[in-house]
Amino acid sequence: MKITQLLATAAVALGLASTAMAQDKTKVGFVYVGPVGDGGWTYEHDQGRLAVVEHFGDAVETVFVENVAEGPDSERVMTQMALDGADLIFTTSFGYMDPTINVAAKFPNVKFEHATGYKRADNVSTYSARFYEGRAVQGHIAGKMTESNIIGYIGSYPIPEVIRGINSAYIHAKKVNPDVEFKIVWAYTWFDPAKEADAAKVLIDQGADVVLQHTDSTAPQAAAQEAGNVITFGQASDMAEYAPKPRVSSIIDNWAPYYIARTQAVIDGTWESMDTWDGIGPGMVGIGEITDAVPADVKAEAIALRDAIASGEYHPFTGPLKKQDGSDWLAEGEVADDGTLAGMNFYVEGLDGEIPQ
Amino acid sequence: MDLSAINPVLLLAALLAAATPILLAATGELIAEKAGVLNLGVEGMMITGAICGFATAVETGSPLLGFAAAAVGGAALSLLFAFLTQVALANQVASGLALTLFGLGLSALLGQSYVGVKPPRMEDVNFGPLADIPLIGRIFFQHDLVLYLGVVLVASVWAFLKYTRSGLILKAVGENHDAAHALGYKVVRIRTLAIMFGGACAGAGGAYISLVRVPQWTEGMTAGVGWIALALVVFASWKPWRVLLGAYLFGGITQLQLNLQGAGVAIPVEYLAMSPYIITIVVLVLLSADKA
Amino acid sequence: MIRLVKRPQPSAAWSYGAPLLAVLATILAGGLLFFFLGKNPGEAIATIFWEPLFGEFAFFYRPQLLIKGAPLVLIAIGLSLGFKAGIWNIGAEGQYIIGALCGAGVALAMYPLNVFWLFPAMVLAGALGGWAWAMIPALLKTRFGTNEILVSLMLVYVAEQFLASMSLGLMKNPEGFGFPGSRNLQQYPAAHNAEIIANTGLHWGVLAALISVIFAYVLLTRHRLGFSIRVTGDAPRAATFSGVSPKRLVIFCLGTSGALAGLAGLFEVAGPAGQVTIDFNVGYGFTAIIVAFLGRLHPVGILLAGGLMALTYIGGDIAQSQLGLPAAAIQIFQGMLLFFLLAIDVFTNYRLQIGRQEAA
Amino acid sequence: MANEAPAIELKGISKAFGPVQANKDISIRVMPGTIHGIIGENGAGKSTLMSILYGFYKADAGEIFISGQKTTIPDSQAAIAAGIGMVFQHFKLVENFTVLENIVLGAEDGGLLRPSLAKARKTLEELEQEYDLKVDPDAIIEQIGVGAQQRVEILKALYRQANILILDEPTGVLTPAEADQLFRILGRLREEGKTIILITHKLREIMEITDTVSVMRRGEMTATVKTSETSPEELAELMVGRKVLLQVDKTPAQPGDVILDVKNLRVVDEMGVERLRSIDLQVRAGEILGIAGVAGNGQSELLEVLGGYMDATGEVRVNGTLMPLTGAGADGRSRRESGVSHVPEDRQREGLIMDFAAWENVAFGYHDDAAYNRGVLMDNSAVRADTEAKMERFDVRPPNPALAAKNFSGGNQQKIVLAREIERNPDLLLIGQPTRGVDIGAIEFIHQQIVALRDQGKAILLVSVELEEILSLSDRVAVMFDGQIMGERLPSQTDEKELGLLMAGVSGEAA
Repeated sequence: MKITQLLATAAVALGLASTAMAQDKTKVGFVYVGPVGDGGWTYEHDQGRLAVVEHFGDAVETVFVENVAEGPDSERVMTQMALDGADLIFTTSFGYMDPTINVAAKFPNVKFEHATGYKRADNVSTYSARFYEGRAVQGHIAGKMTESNIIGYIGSYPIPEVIRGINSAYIHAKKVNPDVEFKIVWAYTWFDPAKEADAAKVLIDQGADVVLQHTDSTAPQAAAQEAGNVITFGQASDMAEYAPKPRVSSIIDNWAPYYIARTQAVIDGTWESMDTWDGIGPGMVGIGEITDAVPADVKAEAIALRDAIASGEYHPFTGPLKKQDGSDWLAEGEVADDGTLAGMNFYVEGLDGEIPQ
Repeated sequence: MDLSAINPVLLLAALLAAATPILLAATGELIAEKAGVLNLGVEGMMITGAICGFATAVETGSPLLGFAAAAVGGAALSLLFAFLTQVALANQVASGLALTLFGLGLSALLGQSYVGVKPPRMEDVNFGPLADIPLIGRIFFQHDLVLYLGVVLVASVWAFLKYTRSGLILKAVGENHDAAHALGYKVVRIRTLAIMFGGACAGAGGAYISLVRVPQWTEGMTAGVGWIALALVVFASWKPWRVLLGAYLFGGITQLQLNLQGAGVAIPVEYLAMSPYIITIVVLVLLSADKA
Repeated sequence: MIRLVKRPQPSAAWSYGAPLLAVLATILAGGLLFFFLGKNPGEAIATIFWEPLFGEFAFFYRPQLLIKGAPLVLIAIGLSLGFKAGIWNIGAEGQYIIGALCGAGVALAMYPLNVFWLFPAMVLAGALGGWAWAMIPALLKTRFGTNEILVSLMLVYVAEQFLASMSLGLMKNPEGFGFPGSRNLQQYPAAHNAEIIANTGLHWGVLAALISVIFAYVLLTRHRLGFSIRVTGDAPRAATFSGVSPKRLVIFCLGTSGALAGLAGLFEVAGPAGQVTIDFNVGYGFTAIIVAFLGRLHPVGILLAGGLMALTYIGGDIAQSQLGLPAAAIQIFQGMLLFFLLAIDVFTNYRLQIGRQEAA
Repeated sequence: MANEAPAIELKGISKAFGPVQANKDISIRVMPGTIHGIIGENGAGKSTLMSILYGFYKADAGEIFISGQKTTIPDSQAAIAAGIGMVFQHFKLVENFTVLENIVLGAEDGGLLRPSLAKARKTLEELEQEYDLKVDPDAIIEQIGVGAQQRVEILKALYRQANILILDEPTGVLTPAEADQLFRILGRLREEGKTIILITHKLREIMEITDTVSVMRRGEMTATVKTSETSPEELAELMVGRKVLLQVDKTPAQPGDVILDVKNLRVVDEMGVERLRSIDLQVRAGEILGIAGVAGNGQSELLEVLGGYMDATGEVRVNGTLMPLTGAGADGRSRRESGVSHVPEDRQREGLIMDFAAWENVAFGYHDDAAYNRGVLMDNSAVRADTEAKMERFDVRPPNPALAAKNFSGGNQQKIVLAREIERNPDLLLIGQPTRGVDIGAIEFIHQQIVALRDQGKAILLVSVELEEILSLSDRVAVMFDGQIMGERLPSQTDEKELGLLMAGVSGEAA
């Protein structure tokens, strides 16, 4: 680092220190990629923020900026929050990864929490949720309930997280229903209600009576409701407005416990950089209420599966499992390691089609 | 790969619905462009219509009232454009872009309390026995009222331009506003009306997304449909029936793409998604080459 | 009866005063909006306009103004040349994307080779990419007479799809765990468009923007080609008389604006943004059209307009986080600013005549 | 019928465009069933006055009475309602509509098109019968000739039951035969009790057809007289304020080598219409060849081809060098480099850039010139200095190089163009309508400059629709009709009558 850069960094850090000390409140910043009104991803993060407000009351001040483009805009917004005296900043999109690392380097005293990324630093933690655990429960219910044996799956982008979810759901559907077939449609968007609705309708038209989605809007729920005899699962948020049917259960991003815990850690001075990948157990992934549209026995099995996963008794990726090309992946009883899961770029045996490149 | 999974009847039925928002917006823009105005603010007017329609439908419980409100909202926003370009004589391109920016912001602000709300359902028109005709019934007779109104709108615009005196006047204003002015026509007033008609249609198109296609309200939910509508007008070479055809083609590309994916066909999605624009450019070149 | 009367000469006072008046009107209307949203209007306005320039952390925001404003100015300067000559390139957004893809493509192909000529080669590739993308509407126009507004606009959406395809496919970071997006060029020293002086925000793109302003100013006031451009815009028939070839001008103007947009994309992808991602483009190409008009197609005006636009972006984000103003309110505020500028501009060329007794 | 109310009465009409007072306190009375001529030079304010009457412009002051009723005409609709129809110099027709559609347009009559089209067709047939106005109702406007287009304009007004018909320079685009036909039609209209206002700057027309005539000069109405009680000489004097100097002082030409040699020149426009058919002509050093003809018979095209900005086939040699007529080298700049200067017909659209300063206009077209550039940049101060010098030599007033072209009077504008082109010392000067819209003092000066250039041994090709100008300036006169040269005459051995026949397409031999 050049000497000028060092000096400037020091100046920035000093500027921060003086403001930070002037306040006794702990300030927590949130950077959102979408509008808080998206009803999905950003909405749930904002729910987490509101939980922090609720929990700490006057002891904590939260600020947020929505609709922040990934790239330089996000870097600026993070810096600005740090300058304004934020002690802890949650950056809630994968694309914020490098900007978060950049800004964190300039503000060693500010703690950063980056969602879904894989780069850390002394003052940057990463956190993500094991949504695939929830997908296992969904897969189970779906496999049991489908009559056409065709399950539709709306993917966003062909990235490891989504592929993981598809594999997890498929493994557990197949387990209870050997005839099940997955139809996967990539929407190439996280959030485009019209397109998601189209995708759901297409899947339904092609015979799917269960639609799983890895996109964030409720449009597929609405499409399923319109079609009638189709069930769906809420994604990111509970989407309870579509319960009891078509939405029979959901995976809920529940960031509140994590946000509260991390804020508490900053207040206590115990915050450390770590990589959190929590699932159902710690409550980061919630399984939304399984409605009565699901037969009682299936519901009971699903709850048992959920609890087994939550307690750590069962891992959704437990061998024997083969990859799509027939090669061995996990031996009998072997459990997938997090590294493989994090970079998962293959389908398991039995799934049709290719992952688009 | 299993192409038999694609049900052509359902594909066609879905296509009619998918085409309706573009169809409505493009038909409105066609009238504006026939009057000699290029309004690049279609996206802004659509999203404003989407929230006006949604909010009204939720508050009144009537989707049809929602559509009316959407048309009013879109037209009201387009008045801003009309004022800028017709009265203040500002540049059309800049004004249109500003309109889109403003519309996106305005709709987001108006829609804050409507996130996650379910709108009243838009019922299908009851065609009685017609709906039960095999194939035809499912494709043509199981849709909501606005979808049919969209087709009626195209027919009306066609008839308006071809058979009515006002249509002739509108075309005259677009072709040679000097001549129209000499005949005592209020060029500014006629163009303003055309712009407002465009705004109303775009608004209704937006509401079709928020009330029928999706149906829910989310910020930015029109997701670029307005720009496709602009392309469509050009693609249709400013002819109403070709707008209808083009809307099915453009709307159909997404439908087909998703259907092929569902059937397990590996397709380059991005290249299919760019095809409407490339086709439009090709049409434009053919049209110009024809003229030259 | 109120009516507009064309001024014999554009009013000099108005041409300087109109932007100020528009800003004032926006402040009033925006203040009202903020008031209805339950915010203190004075505080909100001050946060947007004052804070980035003179607030406590101005040392940080001022460089950010350069970073945010530079691509706007660079693109708008290119567009203004064409606009002056009546050549409408609406597709700078697409040229920006293609420029970024070409420039980043060179770097990614060479990775991890650290050679001094890599960055210059990227600059060249970026400019060429934007230029080539703009040549499509240019050649179609000169060859077939195709409307360049529509073609360049359509090509934006084609470019966006290319971008998605590249981020998910060819340019995807092989070490990125399958996530979309390319390697980060900020971590590739030979390819990084770093700040020339640290913490000033001054990267090569800012320098390029400033150079482009000077270049455009000299071109328009002191060069034969600039003369031809102005002639063509003001009097197309006279231009043919003077021997200006309209086709050559179309090629030059679209090419230049494309190349500058491509450069802006390259500087952005190699510097502040760092990587090719699906959402790499954030609308600079469209905003630059507005900047070009706000700046009255004058190079210095564009520089100021670009700064003003950047100010509302940065101030808007500050107002969001400090005052909890919704992003939508900021967007409306920007929209109003544009409307007022466009509307008030009319008084440069026209004056109001009120209540005079009419004959006939 | 002495106590009958006038069809039109204007009282104290004034109108200003910025600093230019286009109409100053104008009053006029026109009785029903008469043809009233308004005559004046270009720019005298005739068209402005009529545009006010037609609701196109609003007067700053004054009153309008129609048939004795005080009327306000805020827009054209009001004018039409008051029974006024106007045929503009540049027709206001929608080019790609049919004749019938153009006629129906604006005549409010029900919502649907088809019944009104049917009705219009019937009415049209009656009108055609009644006034001998032949035109095919289903033809597309852009495919019919200008004469027919003008008849459509008249029919349009009649269809709207206009009682008052204003015609603005109606014969400018017509052949003499077509003009005669027009006058017959106007005579019929008068017999039917219509009131007609004829705006023109051609004395012949005034004398031939009008009952009364008003003369306008510089925005003012200088006189209104009965046509039968005046003479062309008197009107001309009223128009220009003093006796016209028709005779230009010049010595006989001393023609030298052939500078311009044109053989078999042809132009076909986009519509496939032949604009120039096999033109052959020569201009020698030290002589002025005048091209006479009614506007629209190919003179403009001839100038544009020679000036280098219209494609053509055939042979054009300048100083013996073959000029390319299409593709590379067929442009204004290349032509200028070959020693051809050009003062275009349309000064305001081609010769000058109205918003540019005078010095920029002097550089215009020559902005690549080495003297105006230093290195890669233009040497603006050199251009300014040169402009100042030129302005002084050509007596441009005000002599301010920084003033925008639009702020100069027509004459001074033309002097700037002339200064720019003449001082290039060309071998060949192309000059179109050199004195259109130019005040009388400047006309003399411009004519002197042209003659002086000839006396320096330069070749000059002069195009003008003013026969008097052609006759007084030219050493030889060629007459164009329908894209052809009908014949060549020496000014001393011909007269306006003979030339008029040639201009009407009657070839010299036959006459």
